Amino acid sequence: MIIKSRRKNKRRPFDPILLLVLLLTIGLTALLIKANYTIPVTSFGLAAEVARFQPRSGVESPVTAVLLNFRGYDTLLEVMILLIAVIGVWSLTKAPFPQKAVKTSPVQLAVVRLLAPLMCLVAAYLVWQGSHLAGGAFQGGAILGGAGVLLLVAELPWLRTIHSRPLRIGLLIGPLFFLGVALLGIINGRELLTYPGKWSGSLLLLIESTCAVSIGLTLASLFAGGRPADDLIGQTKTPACNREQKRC
Amino acid sequence: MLTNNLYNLCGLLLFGMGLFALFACSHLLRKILAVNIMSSGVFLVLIATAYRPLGAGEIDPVPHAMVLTGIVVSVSVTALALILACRVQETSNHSLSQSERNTNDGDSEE
Amino acid sequence: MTIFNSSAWIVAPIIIPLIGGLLCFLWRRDTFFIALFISLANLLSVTTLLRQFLLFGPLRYRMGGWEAPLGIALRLHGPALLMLLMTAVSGIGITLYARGYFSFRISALKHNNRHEQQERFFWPLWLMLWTALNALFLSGDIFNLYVTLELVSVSAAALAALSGKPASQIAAFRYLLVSLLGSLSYLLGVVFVYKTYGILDLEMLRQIATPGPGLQMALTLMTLGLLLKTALFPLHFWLPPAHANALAPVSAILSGLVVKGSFFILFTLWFEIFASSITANALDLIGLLGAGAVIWGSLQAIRQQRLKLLVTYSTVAQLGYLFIAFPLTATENISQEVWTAVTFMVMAHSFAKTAMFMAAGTIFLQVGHDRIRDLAGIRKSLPITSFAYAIAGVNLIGLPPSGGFIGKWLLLTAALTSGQWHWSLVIIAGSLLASVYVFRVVSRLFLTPDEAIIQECRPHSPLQEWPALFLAIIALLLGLIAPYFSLILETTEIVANLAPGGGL
Amino acid sequence: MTDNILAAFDLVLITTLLLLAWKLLSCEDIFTAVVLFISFGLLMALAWVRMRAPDVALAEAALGAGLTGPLLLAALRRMERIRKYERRLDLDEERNDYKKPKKKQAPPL
Repeated sequence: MIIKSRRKNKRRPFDPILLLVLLLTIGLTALLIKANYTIPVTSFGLAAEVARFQPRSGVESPVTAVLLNFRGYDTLLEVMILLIAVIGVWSLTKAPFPQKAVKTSPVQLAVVRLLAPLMCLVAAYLVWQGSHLAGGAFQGGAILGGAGVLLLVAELPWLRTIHSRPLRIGLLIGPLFFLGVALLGIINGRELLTYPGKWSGSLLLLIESTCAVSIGLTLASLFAGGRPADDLIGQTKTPACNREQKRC
Repeated sequence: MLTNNLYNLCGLLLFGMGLFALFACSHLLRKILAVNIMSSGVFLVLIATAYRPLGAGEIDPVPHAMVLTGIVVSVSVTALALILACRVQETSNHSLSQSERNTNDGDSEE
Repeated sequence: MTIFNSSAWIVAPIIIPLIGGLLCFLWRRDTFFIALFISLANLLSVTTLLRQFLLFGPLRYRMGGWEAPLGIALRLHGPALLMLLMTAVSGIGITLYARGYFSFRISALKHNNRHEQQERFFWPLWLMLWTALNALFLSGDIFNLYVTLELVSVSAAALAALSGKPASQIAAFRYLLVSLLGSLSYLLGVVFVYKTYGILDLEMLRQIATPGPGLQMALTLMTLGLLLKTALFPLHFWLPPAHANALAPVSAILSGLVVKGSFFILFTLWFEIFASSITANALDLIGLLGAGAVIWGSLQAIRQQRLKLLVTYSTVAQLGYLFIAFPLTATENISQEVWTAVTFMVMAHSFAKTAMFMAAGTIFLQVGHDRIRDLAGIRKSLPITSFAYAIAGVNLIGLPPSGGFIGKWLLLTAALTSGQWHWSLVIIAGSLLASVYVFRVVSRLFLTPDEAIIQECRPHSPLQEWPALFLAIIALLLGLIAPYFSLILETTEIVANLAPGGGL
Repeated sequence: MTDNILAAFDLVLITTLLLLAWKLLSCEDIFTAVVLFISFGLLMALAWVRMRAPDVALAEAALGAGLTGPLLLAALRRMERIRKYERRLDLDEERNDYKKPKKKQAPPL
C-alpha cells in the first residue's frame, strides 16, 4: 500500500516512505550502473548469424528479416497483443466512437483531405521499403493509424456509419493472414512459420501489407477509445445509459 | 565504447527516474508516463549495447527487432492503461483513496 | 498413427486457443461452443504431447526452421508438460463454469445488456489468455518469454477490469501497472543477459552461463520482476483487490492459472538455466519471504469477513509454500523431490483454488452477498457447491490423499532430511492456520443450528455447480496418481543432459 | 574533429533527454507533462538515429508523436470532462442491480 500513503502525504516535503523509495531507487540504479560497467564485453551478439542466413530470409533488410522470419514468432504474438488491447478497450467502453456530430471547420477539412491520402501513400511506401531499407509493417501501420487519428480528430460524419463487423474483419485480416501463412509451413511438412523458399519474399511483403492495414486500424481504434455504434448491445434501452452517451 | 556507455548510462538513469516517479506520483496519467519513460530507458540500454560506430563492424539487428517489438507492445499497453485510467476516474469519485475503501469491501459482483 | 507422432503437435496448444480467440472476436455467435470445442481440442493436443513425451522424451521445436541462436525454440520438458495439462483441465472447468455463470447473470439479474456485453468480451480474452499461458510454458527463449508475459498481463488486466465496478477498475489499473513494472524489470534483466552472452536461447544459456556480475544483476532484475508478478509476500499488495473484485470465472483464472505462469518462469530460471549462479543466501531470503507469505496470508485470510477476500488471501498464503521450497533445493540429492513437491503444490493449488473461486462465485450469485457470517445453511440450497468448497479446502489444508498433502509431505521430508527443520515448522503452522480459515467457512456452510435461515435459491443450471466439484475432486485425487507424475518429472533429468537442438 | 562534434552532440542530447524526463515527471501541470512527453519521444527518435537504428527511429517517431501523443491528449480531455460532470451513474446502477434489493445488503459506503 505504498501508493496509497504517498497520495495522502503529497504536500509534505519529508515523507519517510517517499524517502525510502527514493533511497531504494537510487540504490538500485547505482547497482545497475555499476554492473553495467563491470560486464566484460565477450560477445558481439547475433550479427554474424543474421548476416549468414539473411540471403535465405527473402528480404534484404536485416531488421525485417529478424522481425518477420528469424524471430517471426515474437512478431506473431506481438500482433496479438495489439489485438487484445483493442478487445480490452472495447470491453471497457460503452460509448460509440465518433462521440458527437460537430461541424468540422473547412480549413480542418481541407487539411484532412490533403493529408490523409498523403499519409496512406507514405505508409504504402514505408511497407514496400521495409524489405530493403528502414521501414515495414509497424512503421507503415503507425502512419496509417496516424491518418486514422486525423480523421477521428476532424470528427467526419461518415465515421459514425462504420459498422462493427467490417471493422472487426479489418482488424483481424493481418493477424489471420499471418497465422495462415505460418500454418502453411506445417501443411508443407515443415515447422510453423517456415516460408516456402522462393515465395518467401513476396509472402513477407503480403504479410507486411495486411498487417500494416490491421495495425493502422488497431491503432486508430485504440485512439478512438470507443466502439462502432452498432456494436453496443441495446444501450439505448436503459435511461441511465442514454444519459451517459450524451455526456461521454 | 564511450558512446555506448554514455547512452547506457542515460537509459539506466531514465529507468531509475521512471521507477521513482511511478511510486511517487499520484496522478494516474503521470504513472503511465513514468512507465513509458522506464521502457524508453530499457530500450536505450538495449540499442546502445548493439551500437557500433561507423566502420567498426556490423550492427546487431536482433536488439533492433526486440526494441521494435517492445515499442509496439508499450503503445498498446499504454492505450489500455489510459482507457482504464479514464474508467477509474469515471466510476470512482475521482479520488483513489476513497475507493480504496470500496476495494476492501470485496463487494464485487453485484 | 503417424499423425500423432508429428512434431507439429507442440504448437497446437498455442495455435488452437489462438484461433478460437480470434474466431470468438470475429463471429460472436455460439462463442461458448467455439470455446468448448477449443478446450477439447486443446486437451487432445496436450494428451498427444503427453504420449509423445512418454515415447520419445523431451521435445524441442525450431520455430520457422531456424536453429537456436538465431531462431526461437520451443521446448517441452516435464514441468512444462504438467503445466499444460493443468491448464487444459482447469480450462475446461472454467469454460463450462463461465457459461453457467454468464447465462445465469443474463437471465436472473437486471441490466442484462451489461452482462451480455461482459460475456461477449470474456470469451476472446479468455482464449487469448489461454494461448498466452500455453506459449509461456512452452517457450524456450528468454525474450520470447517477455512477449508471452506481456500477452498474459494485457489479457489478464482486461479480464480483471471486465466486471465494470469501480473497485475492479482501480484494482485492474493497478494490476496492469504492476504487471508492466514486473515485465520491464524482467526485460532489463534480459538486456543484461544479452549484453553478457549475446544469446537468448534458454538451453544454450544454461550451458554457457557462468557466475558473474552481469548475470547476477540480470537474475536480480528478472527475479524482482517475476516476484512482483507472482505476488510474493511484501509484493503482494496488488493481488487481493484485483482477484477479489473480478468476476468469479476471472478470479478463478487469475488465482488458479495466471500467477503460476510467472512462477514457472522464475523456477525454471533459478533451478534449470542459471542454477550455477544461485547463492545460498538468495535461496534463504526467498524462503524467508515465502514463510512470511504463509503466515501473513493465512492470518489475513482468518481475519476476513468476506468469502472472496478470504479465498484471495489464501492464495497469497499458498503461493508462499512454493517459495519455501527454494532453500530446500540447496541439498544436492533431494532436489528432484523438491521439484516434484513444487509441481504438486502448483497443480493442487490451481485446481483447488479454481474450484474455490467458482464455489464462492456461485454462492455470491445465489445469495447476493458473500459475508461469511450470514452464509449459514447454504448447504441445504447449494449442496454440490458447498461440497466442492469443502473438498477444495481439504486440499489447501493438505489432508491425504489430496495433491496438497503430497506436496507438503514431500516438502516436509525434504526439510527434515536436509537438516533445515525450521522450514517444517512453518509448513505445519501454515496447515494449522489453513484449517482455521477453511473450517471457519465450512462450518458455516454445513454445521448450522436448526433455526438457521435457509437462503432462497434461484433456479440455476448444473453448469454453475458441477465444474467446481469436478476440479475439487481432481485436486483431491491428484495424490493417488503421484507415481506417474514423478515419472514425467524424472524425464526432466534426461533433458538436462541433452545437447541444444537435441530431442526429436 | 568529427569525433569531438559527435561527442558534444551526444552530451547535449543525453542531458536534454534526462532533463526533459525529469521535468515531465515533476512538473505541476499534467498537460505540460504530456506535451513534454511528446517532445521526449521525438528526441528519443533522434537518439535512435544516432545509434544507427533507423527502423526504431521511424517507429518511435510515428508511434510516439503520431499516436501516443494524441492518445494521451485524448485521455486527458476525457478525464477533464469527467471531472466536470462528477458522475455517479455506475454506483446508482450497482445498488439497484438486484431485482429484489434488500435494505440490509446495501454495500456500506
